[in-house]
Amino acid sequence: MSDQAIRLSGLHKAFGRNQVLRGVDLEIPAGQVTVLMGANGAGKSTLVKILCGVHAADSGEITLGGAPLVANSPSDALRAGVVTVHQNINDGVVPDLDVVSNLVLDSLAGGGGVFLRRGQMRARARQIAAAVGLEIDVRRQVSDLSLADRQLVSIARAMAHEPRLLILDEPTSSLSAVEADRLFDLVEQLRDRGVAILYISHRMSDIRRLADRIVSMRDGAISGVFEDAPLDYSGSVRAMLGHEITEVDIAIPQPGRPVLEVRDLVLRDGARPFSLEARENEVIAITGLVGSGKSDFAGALFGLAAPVSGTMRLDGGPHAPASARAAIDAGVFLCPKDRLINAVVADFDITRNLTLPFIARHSRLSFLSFRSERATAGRMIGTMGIVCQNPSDGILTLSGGNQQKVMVARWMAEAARLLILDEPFQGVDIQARRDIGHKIRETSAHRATIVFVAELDEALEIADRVLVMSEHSIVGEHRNENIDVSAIMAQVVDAEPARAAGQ
Amino acid sequence: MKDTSHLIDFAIKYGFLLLMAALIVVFGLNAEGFLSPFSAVFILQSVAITGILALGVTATLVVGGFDLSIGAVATSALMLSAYVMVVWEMSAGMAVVLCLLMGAAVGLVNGLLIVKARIPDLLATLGMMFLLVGLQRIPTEGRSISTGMALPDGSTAAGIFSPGFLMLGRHRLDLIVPDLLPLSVVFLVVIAVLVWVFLELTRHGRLMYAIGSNAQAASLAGANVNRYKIAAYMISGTLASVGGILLAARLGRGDVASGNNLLLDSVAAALIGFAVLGASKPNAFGTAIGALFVGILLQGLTMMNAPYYTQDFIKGGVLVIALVFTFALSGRGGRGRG
Amino acid sequence: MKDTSHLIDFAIKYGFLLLMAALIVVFGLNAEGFLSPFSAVFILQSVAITGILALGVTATLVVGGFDLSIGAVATSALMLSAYVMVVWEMSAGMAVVLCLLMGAAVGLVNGLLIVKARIPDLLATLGMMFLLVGLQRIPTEGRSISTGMALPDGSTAAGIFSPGFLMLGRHRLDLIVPDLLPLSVVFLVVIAVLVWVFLELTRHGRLMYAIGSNAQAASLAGANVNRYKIAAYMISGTLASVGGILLAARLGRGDVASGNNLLLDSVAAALIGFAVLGASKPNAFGTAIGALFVGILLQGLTMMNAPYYTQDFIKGGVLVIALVFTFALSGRGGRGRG
Amino acid sequence: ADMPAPLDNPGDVKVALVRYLSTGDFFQAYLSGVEKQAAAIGVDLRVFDSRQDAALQADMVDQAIALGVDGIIIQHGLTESMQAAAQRAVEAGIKVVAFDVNVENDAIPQIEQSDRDLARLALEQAVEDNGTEFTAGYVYVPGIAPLDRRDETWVKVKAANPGIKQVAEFGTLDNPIANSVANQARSVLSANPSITVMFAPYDEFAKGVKIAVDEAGMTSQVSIYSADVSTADIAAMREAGSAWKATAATNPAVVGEVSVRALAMLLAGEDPGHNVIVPPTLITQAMLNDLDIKNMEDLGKKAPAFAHADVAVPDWMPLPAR
Ligand SMILES: Nc1ncnc2c1ncn2[C@@H]1O[C@H](COP(=O)(O)OP(=O)(O)OP(=O)(O)O)[C@@H](O)[C@H]1O
Ligand SMILES: Nc1ncnc2c1ncn2[C@@H]1O[C@H](COP(=O)(O)OP(=O)(O)OP(=O)(O)O)[C@@H](O)[C@H]1O
Ligand SMILES: [Mg+2]
Ligand SMILES: [Mg+2]
Repeated sequence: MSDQAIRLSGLHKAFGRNQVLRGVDLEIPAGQVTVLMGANGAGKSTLVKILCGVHAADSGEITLGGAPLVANSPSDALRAGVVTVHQNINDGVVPDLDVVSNLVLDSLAGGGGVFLRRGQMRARARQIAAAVGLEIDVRRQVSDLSLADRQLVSIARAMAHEPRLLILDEPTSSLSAVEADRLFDLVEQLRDRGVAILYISHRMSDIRRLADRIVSMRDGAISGVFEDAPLDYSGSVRAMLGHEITEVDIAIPQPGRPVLEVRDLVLRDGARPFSLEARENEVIAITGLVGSGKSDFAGALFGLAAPVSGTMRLDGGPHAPASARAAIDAGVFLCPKDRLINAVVADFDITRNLTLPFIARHSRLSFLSFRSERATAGRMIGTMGIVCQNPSDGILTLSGGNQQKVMVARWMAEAARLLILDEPFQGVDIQARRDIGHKIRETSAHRATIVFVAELDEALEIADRVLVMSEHSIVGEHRNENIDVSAIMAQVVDAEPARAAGQ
Repeated sequence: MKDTSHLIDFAIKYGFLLLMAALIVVFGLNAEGFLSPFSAVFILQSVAITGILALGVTATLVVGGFDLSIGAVATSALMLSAYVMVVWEMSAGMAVVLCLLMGAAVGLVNGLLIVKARIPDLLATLGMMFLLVGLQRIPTEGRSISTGMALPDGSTAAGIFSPGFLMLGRHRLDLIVPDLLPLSVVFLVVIAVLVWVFLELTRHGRLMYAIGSNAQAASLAGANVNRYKIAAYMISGTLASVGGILLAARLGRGDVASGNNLLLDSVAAALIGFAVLGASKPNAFGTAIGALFVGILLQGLTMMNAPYYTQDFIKGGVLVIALVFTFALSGRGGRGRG
Repeated sequence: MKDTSHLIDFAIKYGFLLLMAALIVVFGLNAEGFLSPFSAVFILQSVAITGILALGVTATLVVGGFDLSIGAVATSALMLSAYVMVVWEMSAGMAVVLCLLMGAAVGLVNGLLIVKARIPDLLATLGMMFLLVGLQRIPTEGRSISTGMALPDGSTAAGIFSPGFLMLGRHRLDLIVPDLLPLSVVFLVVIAVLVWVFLELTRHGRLMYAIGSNAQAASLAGANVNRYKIAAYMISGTLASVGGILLAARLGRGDVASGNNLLLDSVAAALIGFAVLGASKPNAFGTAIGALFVGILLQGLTMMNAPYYTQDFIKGGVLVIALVFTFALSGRGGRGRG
Repeated sequence: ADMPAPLDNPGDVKVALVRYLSTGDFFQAYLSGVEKQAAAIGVDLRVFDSRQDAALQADMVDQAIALGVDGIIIQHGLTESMQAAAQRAVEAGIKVVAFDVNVENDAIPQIEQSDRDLARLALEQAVEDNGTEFTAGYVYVPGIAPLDRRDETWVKVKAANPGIKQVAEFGTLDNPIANSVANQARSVLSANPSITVMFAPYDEFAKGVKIAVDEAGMTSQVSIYSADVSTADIAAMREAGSAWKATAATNPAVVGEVSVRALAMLLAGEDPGHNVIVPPTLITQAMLNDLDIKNMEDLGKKAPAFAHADVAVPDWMPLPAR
């Protein structure tokens, strides 16, 4: 193996009484993609944060090409050539600055000169953006960008850095297939130039596509290394979970009464009207590219923005909620995507995050019943399998995947008529995804359920029916039985050239 | 290892209260009469008005806002109540009602400026502050209001501060000793308890904290963010007007020069509250303790004959040290922005 | 449809400047002498000190902080420079150097309290404010400092404000008309340009904006967040001490004064700056315009014989209207918090 | 030793000074006068500073009562808030004097520096220097008791002299006052270049006006008349060609001494009279120059009327060393 390799040995790290890393020994060779797998809370992001100088390890050492790598701060790490794309997308971009500044932020911070050279910066930024296929006006404020574009901005910056070690912590969590594909090409180019790459993902499709070797992690220690071709994917999953993965077996039940009827809905000017029906005991997945209008549709159902035209009916009556509150009162719940922006209340503990939307249920005459809150929290932590020390722990002390489970649990705590989940699996490990999916299907008898996912795999795991959304309209419908994946993919991607031309 | 971390936890949680206890002991030993019930009541009374204002500030801090106009609202209420009784010759009840309405209305306007016109909170309430500071002086052309004052039209004002109104600020209830407990202290305690109950024990308070932490998330969870934000500013405005009414009742005069330090002192109390019990966030109990702390410090120093400028110095010094203690140890900056 | 949106864009961008132009026209028509070059210079001179302080505040706002201690730093510099020259009988140069060092040191301590002890900015600088307000009065026991004053030890202070020092606040350069341009205006302009260049054109400024927007992301991209934050507070402290030096040179004595109004006025200027050119964020150009705006308003109103309380009222009213205009139209709240 | 009881044992006599205003030279000098006279008698002095918080000031009187003091000096404040507190003190058998605040109580001697006299002296000088016809600017902030009293005199003088034309009235208490008033005064001067007299009956105002007059280059045209004095004011008045022509003042330290002496007389069972008036002195630029007065100490030495007030001085009263 090349002596450019990065070696970690005996890394320990604890947060208070929570021993997160318990002696990690790991090698990341140059010119290969090392995939790190691990369940939510296994300690992957913590490991990454130690490598890139955010946290200090309690003990253990890291060497790069044989010499010790001491990164006391992110800038040290960057100087040593360790470049990271963090799991939390908002850790990667500065919203109040333009895309140009964001793309060259690390070189601004790295020093050199006092005055900005704007023309040069802009040219460089365009080049960096083009490399990852980011087709936006680089003078726009990042705060105006969608989350996917923000993620691309932080990826683009990292890619441009000529790293020795590139760490990607769930970089595709907000990307759909097209963007992800472009990312994979780039990762491969860098690998071929001899960069060591540490890739963290919960998506098997990413892993299958990229992995040269797989390292599994469990409970803060390495539980398996797989580097012989062909890679033993199921072995790696077993090593990471400690047991076999539960297989999903979708048995499509008999749908009940119609709950939601959508007629000739137009989500934005110029979009084709579409209709849709969702019934009790039915789980519908809607898939499509990022920006195809999934969130807009969810928003229309949840009262965040009125559709341009068309009617929505809920249980036979008209459904035109004027606000989120109105929608919730009508029994329409939305678990939004991008939890850190849209869902997580950082100052609250797990319990308070869980009970937020239905706090009225836990209060009498406006007075809170802490006991009732605790009971609900305890129940949901159990049913959703949330890994935590204590229900009164701060939400941010949870790993990303467990935070996501809390956010889904929040909306499963009460009975809905229509449950809408927008990207409910963002950052969730395979087993947890299965668990959440199972839970959603198991409880779906007395409501209609719509799940928005960009990943087709996820749609197939959970849905009775898969709808394809494109250009703010439904363009295809498939019953989840002997489904023709390539046909769906065609419908998903087909619209792309048209969309690009339209813009 | 574990012991130090326990110790630090303890220090974070109780450090501030211990510091306060230590202060009381030091003053008790050095300043004769400091430990009498009278002295305790004096301290409470001296912080009653700032304390009430600080509780209002706390409500706006909870929703992630800030109200710079409270001092001006309080002095406006002071002037308004005097004007209503002395110039318009109306009753005390009318004066109180109009002041409370004024405070709530100012809060409403602040809230609308912030949520509807989307003006940053500091900016909107700063503008409101200047506006009120000017407005409250226009009817009397900058003069104080007292019975017998000459009015711009040449007549003299015949109304008086009714005894019932003055009682609000001056009456003392019997408690153990006769004539011990001033009504204003009762108001402070009642309001502090009400605000505490509201913020900690009701769902409205819970939602306000959620809004302060992540307004977007709260909104998507069904909270009416705008309404709660406006409510917070209305609470703040109303409590500030209560403070102004008490001030008027104590002064017995619409004095334009009073109330200069109300804003800074009440902001200080609310911010010190962050450090109490390691809360690292705005909270009613902390605010009340913060106000009390400043009161104890000033009372003790006064009784030890410290000149006024050393009082400022020591107030600042103790504040900084207490804060270093709490925040540096807790290792997290709380909400960062006030 | 497009036309209205263009119009709105235009209003957001130039509305504030247009309002200022309108004010100038109104005052020019109504107040004789308002449009003379002297009047213009007067306005500049009257805002020089608050303007310089406001530029310091801007630096801290850029990194997402806030400095409540600037008023106290300015009055401390005022007292210190007087003390150095009058009591210690040192030179003007020494006075200036010591004041600048004091300002920078206070900024350093503020910065350390905020980044190392993790005390929320409002809280840390509020404590520092109280500390300085007391401290600056201790050496003279609360008295102003002037030549011939009696010292606590019974002697009289023999030092003087040297002419060189007084020139800083009083000398006028010839510009078209002889004796037109006061040095303090030159300082204001130079400092405004320097701060603008620093914030807009250098990579340090850009990183400071990045830190203010998302300190975590900036840190992960390799920026030394703590160092930049401390630097911002040091800039603020130093500029506040420059303001204090100019104040001392203008007054020619070490006046005991609270810096509260300096603080409020400079914060107002910095916040008004948000509305200039639709920036919706702290910026040096906006701050300078904001200071100028307040100066023009007050100069015009005073020239029209408006009493001081109507000036506050109008200042508040215009501020609120200008802000509604800018922020409501722009449809986004900028950085939300100050 | 030969003082009447209870002052024959002065160390056991506790006296409280309860202040409304404390920031600034006047108040600091007043305090030093109180301290000196109290030290000369030997009583135990406690100072309560309410920092312009009238409500707190009333509390502090109660606090002094609770402390069991023998005498209280109330320094400034609002009639409305102090009246009841002062009455409570009297009822508790405590001797009370009040400086510059009318507590409407027959048992309480009022120490006064007579603001009306201050204004009258300064304005008489203005009329003497400028005749009865001039264009005037006036600095005034209503709502501040001493300024309101000085204003009454100004209104009377204007009424008596229709030739006095007031073209501008301005004023602010924004801190630092001199700086803010300077800004206003300059605007006023450029709007009203015909002004020849500025009446600024508070030395901080006068200081600001002087800065503005100098900056506007109108030093030789405008004359400033004010009230109050300090070492720095003396220096400003004596600058070559200074526009600040005269000020009328009582020596705040003397007022402080008189306050303590009046209280001591009360304690000894003597009657200082209900109104104890400390007469003001007119201080003109010419006088300062002629006598070469550089600071307050010089002023006291060379203008004896300023240094002492033979008010409330019974035979047994020890005086501070001079
Ligand atoms: N700042 C922190 N304070 C306290 N505990 C933390 C902190 N950061 C992480 N942890 C804890 O460390 C453990 C590992 O978290 P980490 O984020 O490394 O998991 P992960 O493997 O990245 O999971 P995921 O797949 O969900 O992102 C979790 O139990 C988490 O609660
Ligand atoms: N604030 C914004 N400003 C400008 N464009 C935006 C903004 N928000 C979204 N967009 C763009 O509008 C388009 C539609 O967004 P929408 O949220 O409906 O897509 P989506 O299909 O829900 O995306 P996802 O797959 O991520 O859920 C996208 O191209 C997105 O980039
Ligand atoms: Mg992670
Ligand atoms: Mg979307």
